[in-house]
Amino acid sequence: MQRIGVFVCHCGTNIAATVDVKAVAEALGHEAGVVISQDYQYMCSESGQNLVKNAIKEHKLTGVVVCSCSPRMHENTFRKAAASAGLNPYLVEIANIREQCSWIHKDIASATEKAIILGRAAIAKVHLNTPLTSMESPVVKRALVIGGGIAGIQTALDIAEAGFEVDIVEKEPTIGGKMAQIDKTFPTLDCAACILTPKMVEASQNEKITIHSFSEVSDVKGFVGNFTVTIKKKARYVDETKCTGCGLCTEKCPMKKVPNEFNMGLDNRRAVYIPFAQAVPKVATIDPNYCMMLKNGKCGVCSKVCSAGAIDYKQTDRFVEQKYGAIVVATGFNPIKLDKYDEFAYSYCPDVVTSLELERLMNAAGPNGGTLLRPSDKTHPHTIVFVQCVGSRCDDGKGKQYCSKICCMYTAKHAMLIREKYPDTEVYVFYIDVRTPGKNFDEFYRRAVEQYNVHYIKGMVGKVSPKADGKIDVQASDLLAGEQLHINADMVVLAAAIEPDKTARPLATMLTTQMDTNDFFTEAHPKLRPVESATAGIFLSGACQGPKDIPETVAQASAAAAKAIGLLCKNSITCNPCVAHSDELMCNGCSACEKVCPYGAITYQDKEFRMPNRTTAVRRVASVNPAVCQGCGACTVACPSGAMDLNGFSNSQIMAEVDAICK
Amino acid sequence: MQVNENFKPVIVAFCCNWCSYAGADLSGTNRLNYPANVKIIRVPCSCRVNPMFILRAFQKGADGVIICGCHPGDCHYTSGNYFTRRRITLLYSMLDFLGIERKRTRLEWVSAAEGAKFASVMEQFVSDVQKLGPNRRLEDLRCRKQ
Amino acid sequence: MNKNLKDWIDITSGVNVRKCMRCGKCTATCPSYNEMEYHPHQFVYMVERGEIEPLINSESLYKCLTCFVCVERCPRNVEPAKVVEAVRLAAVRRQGKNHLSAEQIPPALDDDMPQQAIVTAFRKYTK
Amino acid sequence: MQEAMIKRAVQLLADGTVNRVMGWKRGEFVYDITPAVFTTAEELEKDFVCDDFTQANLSKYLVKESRKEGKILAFLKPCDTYSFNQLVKEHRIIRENVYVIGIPGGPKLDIEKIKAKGITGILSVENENYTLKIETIYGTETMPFSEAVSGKCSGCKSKKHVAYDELIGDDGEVLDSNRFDMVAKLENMTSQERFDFWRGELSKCIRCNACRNVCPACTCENCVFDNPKSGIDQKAAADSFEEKMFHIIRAFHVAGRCTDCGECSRVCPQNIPLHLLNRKFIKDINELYGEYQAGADTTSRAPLNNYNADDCEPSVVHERGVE
Repeated sequence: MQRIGVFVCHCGTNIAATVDVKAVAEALGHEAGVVISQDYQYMCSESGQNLVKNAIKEHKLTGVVVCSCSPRMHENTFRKAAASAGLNPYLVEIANIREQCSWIHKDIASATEKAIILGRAAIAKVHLNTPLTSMESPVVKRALVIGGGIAGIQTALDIAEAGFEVDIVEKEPTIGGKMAQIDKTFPTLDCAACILTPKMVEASQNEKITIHSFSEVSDVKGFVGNFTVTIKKKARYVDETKCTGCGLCTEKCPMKKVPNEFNMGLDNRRAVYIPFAQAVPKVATIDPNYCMMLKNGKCGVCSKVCSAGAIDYKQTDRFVEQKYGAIVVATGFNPIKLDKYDEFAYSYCPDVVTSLELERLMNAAGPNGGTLLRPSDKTHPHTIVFVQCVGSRCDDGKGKQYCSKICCMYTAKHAMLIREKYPDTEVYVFYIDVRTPGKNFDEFYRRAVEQYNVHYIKGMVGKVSPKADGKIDVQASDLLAGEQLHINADMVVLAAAIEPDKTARPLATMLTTQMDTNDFFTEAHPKLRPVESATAGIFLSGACQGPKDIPETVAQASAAAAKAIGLLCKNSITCNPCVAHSDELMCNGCSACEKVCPYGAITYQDKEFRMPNRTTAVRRVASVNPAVCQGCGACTVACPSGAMDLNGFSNSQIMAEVDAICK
Repeated sequence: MQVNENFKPVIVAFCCNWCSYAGADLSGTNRLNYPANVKIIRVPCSCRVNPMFILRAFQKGADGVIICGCHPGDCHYTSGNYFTRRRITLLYSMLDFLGIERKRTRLEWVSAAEGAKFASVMEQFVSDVQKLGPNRRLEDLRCRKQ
Repeated sequence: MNKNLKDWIDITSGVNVRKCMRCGKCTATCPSYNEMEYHPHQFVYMVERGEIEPLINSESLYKCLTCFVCVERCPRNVEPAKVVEAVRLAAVRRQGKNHLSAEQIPPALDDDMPQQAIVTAFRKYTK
Repeated sequence: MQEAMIKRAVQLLADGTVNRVMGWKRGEFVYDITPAVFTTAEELEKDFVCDDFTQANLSKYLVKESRKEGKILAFLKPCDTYSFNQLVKEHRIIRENVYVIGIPGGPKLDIEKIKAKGITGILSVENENYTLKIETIYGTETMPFSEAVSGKCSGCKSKKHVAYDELIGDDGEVLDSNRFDMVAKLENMTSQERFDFWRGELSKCIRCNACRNVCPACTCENCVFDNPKSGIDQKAAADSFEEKMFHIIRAFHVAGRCTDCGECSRVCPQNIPLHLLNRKFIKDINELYGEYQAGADTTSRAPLNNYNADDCEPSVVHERGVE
């Protein structure tokens, strides 16, 4: 038999002025199961709470209903009070008779009547409340960072700084990502390598950080605080522990005609290669698509010249399994493919390049040693046209609908650098809008226009046609002058839209995190939780969440690190006990609940059940991971058999409230 | 149509804890009056509202049922209200198909900042139901107080 | 501004002119640019503003080759050529402004002209 | 057809591919058909039947049968394969344990429509060039085939098999059916007319649960209406609301999963057109969220377990048609 205590608060005159609290206490005292019904001036005060505590002890209460202000205000206060008196805190219910009654109604009779009904509903619910205990789930004190660009490096450094072990998984042979390919950074024009490579070295030397280069995540199991991740270490045919990075093999390899992806294919590398001089780890990698030894067993030069004996043609993919408490995704971006934009002649004219290719062309470590030359004939370009928004802000099915955000600024940077280094070169920038929100960004763009005399023209380039004399005819409109222009250019630079890395989509499936239609990871809340994914324990760093420049990426990387550190600092996580649970006897294993769960908290297992006549049957049933479930209840409605229910807001509890209100 | 002034409709409002319930609290904080017929049931998310609850309310004598949730895209649980929208659209369509008056059911998006909207939505909903009169088509006569 | 005419153009062309982000790519490669008073992007913008009369009265209407380069290139899928065609239709369908009368046809005939072209033209250019 | 099926079934039993066969057998009367499991060639030759009355959808029985030892052969009509697929998708049928032979579908006959002509004492029904020759104890009667076609076949949506291991006969196409006509007709009535229609129909309900028990989408281990924890468990219809609630909730639970096989209306002893409730949901889903045929595949997400950020608001319900 339930023994319920009802406590009606006056809240000074806030409630008592429009609700006859005495009458409410009197009426609720007659409800079934209620053994004590009291009113008091301020229930949330010390003495008010003591009233509740004493009543719990004295009357051996099995449930408490407090008629007071909104549960959003004092539910926790009364739960704590109950707990300190030895009553499970989840046996307390609040009837909101202030915000939703006394404050909005003027007529005492109807407000009192409503307060009584709200009290009845709370009593009806508390009859069905069950004691709930918060589960504790241990936290593995190690983080995984997926992606070793500037975002991943920064996150890893911050987490290591806080004293936690952290692993970086990078799919390329070296960490560094896109920033390593960039020449200079806006708006300060300092060299990217000069600020990035010290961080790369720091990461490699930090004993808390383990770098898995040339590796991929192949499987993720578990949940917040306790992920088990399988990392595939791809065969690089070089023993990482032996290779000293001397680079002799990369000079002697006879296979010279391999497009160098680090330089965007603008020059060649060998079949055995180190992507760039400051690579971390500085270890050679053999490209099995080109290596003669691996292809037909004839060559072996690298093995002969390697004094460390690091070359291992028999190496295979290895799998490493590791446990992590937190995972940070930092998979970054890529420029989109421009094969659908025939009008820009990108696919067949070598002098039409993307901005990232221009970075390499201008970089001192690039294919031309830093001298800007046309890729076709290695001559100095005198007229360069930049085209903005190539594939960004497109609604034509060929490009991306979003603004790629970084192009306006890097184009201003490119234009400025070219004008500074080669004052005889005319630079035209065709823009739709110039977007420069950011510290010192607009000043930077204005400098390009005012000091460096870059020709900014509002309008779009419609067609790029290479001519027989090697020049390029750029046909465009100047909307402000109302003219159709033809520019006789030497080079055209396309600001290609950026898109999330292709590895992100399968990764999101493994992590059960959500993505938007553009394959950017979705943050848990667009304003208030920008670096967390909706899946607990998974954080987002850098451009995998949306287009970002370097300062923003680093800021977000550190924010993600802070969130991960916050999680790793805990020995265990206290889970909200108001989570879903599945009644195995009712469950059909139909997977409807799994489909609507935003957190991937539901898994299935085959379980053996006793059937009539001493037989058994194996059935697939759902089970909810209480550490992952956030208690939204979407699954409870998707479940046709009613097997899925929600603690604290169960079907029967809500139904009882409905009945009490409609009675 | 004759409007019975003495008829006090019973209105059940399911409010999502994160948006609409907070919006209801805000309308209280701002002392924005709406009819006392509205009784709110707190749910963690609008997607917790099972069609069974709605039918149960009608069965037990409710004259109108309204569900309030976060605006699409603002769900605390990222996608709950999108499921709500489909489920409730289909359910309301079915109730309409069975000949239940359309204005007895409603779904509204009310954010935690929209106290005024909450009050005006309730005001309007109650007056719509008031005009319809008691729920005769969908009630369980046994449960009705005489 | 003639609201009805604008609505008519919107419906006939099937183009949502509000999708235009004013990049001018349509105008950039329009082969009739030099002959036109109003250029493709202006067509879109003027229809958006409801300034359709000047377009109807402009010779630009008949300079558009309907080559669809603007449609092909537009990043926003606005389809300027369809707007031009809709305005052209608006001009053609005006009462009392028939561009072709039955009497004009015999002198225009020559042996090479396909019968179908005459019928089509007559249908299209009369109300 | 029947001979070819028996022959193939006997073969598959003999070579050990399957150890049971799911089909139909005749009851006391020729039109009294019941689903049955056969284990031997003798049983098959004696009792197996496939004729104009073998309407029953066998898919649901495979939920239990596919969990037994060994593989079972099931003969599925095109409409049954949709239910089969849907159940495979929901992990209710273990696909590996079923050998599916697709057989041509109807139109099948509804004995009630023959009896409605005043024909009684039926001994046999033969289809001769779309004229039914009915032998009765009182003599021979005839009637056009088309007038006796079962309700579930008259709105046939597809003659295509969406799941099978082999076919007997040819595969057909998805049809352009008129199955939503009645729903549309109801939608165009006034609210009061609709209410009167449904009150008339649903008040006939005796809560025998036949619709639930035959429905291949209602395969819950325990129905929510039998679950005391659900808060709405009911024994029988005690008042006019409860059957309404039962049918609305049942339709809602199968919404997006119902393949429109028509079994619910076929088995209803009170002849309530229950399929209209399901078709209403299917029609709404098609119109509001894009065409969706449950069971057409085993991978797509059910429309109610899916969403689009720009889905319509529920107010569309209130804005369309007549009040």
